[in-house]
Amino acid sequence: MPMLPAIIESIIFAADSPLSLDRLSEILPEFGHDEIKAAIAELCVFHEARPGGLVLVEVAGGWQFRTRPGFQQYVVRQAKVKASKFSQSSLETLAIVAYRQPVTRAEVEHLRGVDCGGVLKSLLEKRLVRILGKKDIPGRPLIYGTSREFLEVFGLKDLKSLPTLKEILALDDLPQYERQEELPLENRADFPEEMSLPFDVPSTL
Amino acid sequence: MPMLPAIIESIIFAADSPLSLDRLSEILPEFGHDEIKAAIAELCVFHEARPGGLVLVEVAGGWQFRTRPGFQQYVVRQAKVKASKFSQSSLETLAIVAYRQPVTRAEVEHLRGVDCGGVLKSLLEKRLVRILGKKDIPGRPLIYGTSREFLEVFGLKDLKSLPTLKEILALDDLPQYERQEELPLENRADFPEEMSLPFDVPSTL
Amino acid sequence: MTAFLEVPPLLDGFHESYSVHLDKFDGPLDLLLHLIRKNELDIRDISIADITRQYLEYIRLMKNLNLEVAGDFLVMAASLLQIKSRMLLPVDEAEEGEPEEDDPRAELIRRLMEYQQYREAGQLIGARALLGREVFARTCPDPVLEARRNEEGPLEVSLFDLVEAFRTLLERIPVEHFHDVAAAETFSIADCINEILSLLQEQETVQFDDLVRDDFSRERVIVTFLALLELCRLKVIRIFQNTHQGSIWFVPAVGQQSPDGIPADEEVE
Repeated sequence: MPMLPAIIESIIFAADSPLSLDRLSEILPEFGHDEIKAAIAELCVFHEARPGGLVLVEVAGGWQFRTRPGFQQYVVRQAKVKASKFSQSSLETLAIVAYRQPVTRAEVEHLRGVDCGGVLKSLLEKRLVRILGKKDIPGRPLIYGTSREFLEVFGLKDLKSLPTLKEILALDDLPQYERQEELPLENRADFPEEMSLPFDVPSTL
Repeated sequence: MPMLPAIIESIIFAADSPLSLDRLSEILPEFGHDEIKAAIAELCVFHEARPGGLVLVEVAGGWQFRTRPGFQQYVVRQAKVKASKFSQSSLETLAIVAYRQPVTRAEVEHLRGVDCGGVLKSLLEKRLVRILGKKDIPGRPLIYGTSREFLEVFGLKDLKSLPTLKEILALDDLPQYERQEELPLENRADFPEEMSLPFDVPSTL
Repeated sequence: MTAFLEVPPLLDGFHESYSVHLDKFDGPLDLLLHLIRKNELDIRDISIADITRQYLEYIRLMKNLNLEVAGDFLVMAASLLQIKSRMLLPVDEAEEGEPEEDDPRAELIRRLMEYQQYREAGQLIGARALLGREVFARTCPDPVLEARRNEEGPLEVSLFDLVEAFRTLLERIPVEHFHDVAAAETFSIADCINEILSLLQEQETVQFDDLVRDDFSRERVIVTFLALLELCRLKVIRIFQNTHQGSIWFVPAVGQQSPDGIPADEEVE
């Protein structure tokens, strides 16, 4: 009978997506949970230590083989591998959705100060963001959150492993978003429609 | 710089089909053909010899990592849980049932323009769609609607939480004020470069 | 973040051959942060006058270059000017009425700091080794596993996929079939039917009053009533009224039917 680490290695290698410890325990009922856990740890150490092209990483609650970081310059040379890119706006929007989920489009836009419809849609298309449902407030706006793919792409074990937000310094209040029910759209509404130049606005000044 | 065997390992691992020696030589012009050949041989021996779950094999004229023969009995245990993907026709049919319920098969087919019997049947079998009753018209056709499982699969609290098409389309829209605020070209042309802007209140602050 | 912006061709074609290097900003807050940094200002004590002037200069530059200035930038311009004007007012101006924040800049500063936090968080997550950018997983399906695939797994589909499927479908077919799909602002009969069906999945009986409790408008009551009539006509529900002018109750006309329950000859009609 083959060794447990080798068995686990073949199962994880063949899987389409990261496999969790629980899932591996289900697949391998003849082995104990702790045995499996120890074997995974052993595999991780082994692949990390040997000077190979692969490593075993924990992402999205499971284990997956990936190419070792630093090898991308070689891997992307294959025509079919296309390196994905993220703009600053999609990263910002993604960060807001990740840290503030469940969050509405209006909340994201308030935090970023710009329209985010297009960015949100492209994140939905990339499956990094998903629709969680509708918020129980007037207008029932859609609420967004991050997906499992988000964890996979960003190599995160779970949402708790997101980098901690740098503390807001010297602000007496805690994050105010709870209070911000009323998004400051008034500003926009006050904006005269007929104005010709943006600069003409403050005629009241 | 990483070692050649490790580089080759990462490239072969990430490739979606077996890579031939010639292809690898193309991808890695900075290495000699013979060097690459030797590195592949080294990798083969290494993986064959170590008691792991993968081996590097030559298939269809190229090199590919495969699970080690003899491990199939473990690898296939996860096969039955592969998430089933939706075909475009099931998604469309499901969407029509969701948004137009209660709906008859004839109505679904009218909208899709094709026979939907098979798709509806498979949606019924997956329990995403259920029969609500019979319509009181000649032939008494069955009326379909979505089920509780439908809500569960999509993580919806209730049918009211289903996003409307309008809400999705709104993600592409620019905010209202952005559309109306197109500056007339004439104004721009007339606008003297050196003229101080009305808001440019002398910086007495 | 520096971008190479092409000046869109003008009517007179004058600028056509021009292109300029211009910092591109992801919104007014991004621009403000840049100005604060450039001026080495303390974000908690910014000079509104300087920042406002530079902000407006930037917008004017964009306009002179005929770059599209998003409305969000203009909204911020108005806010800055408003803050600036409030700072010009004597301090005791605000003594009457509701207590105001002492510093007219407070809200803006708070927004800037909060924005900065997420901007940095975005940079942090963007700097990770990303799947498909720095690291790669196996993309080739395992032949052993492929041979044993079957369709009995959990369903994996997102809500967005469902709506997108519907949207693509609508693009293919004439509009008139769908006059009532892109729901109007108001509550539609279709929405109401969905709501009733949804309620009936949770409870055996539903009262008319339950449906209109939150919103007892004339419109809502009429729509709800029409939805009930429609469901009744379709024989999906049965309606009861115990006493004259009493509560209207309704129950599902058929129970949850399993797919196996379809008569063979009736199989999907």
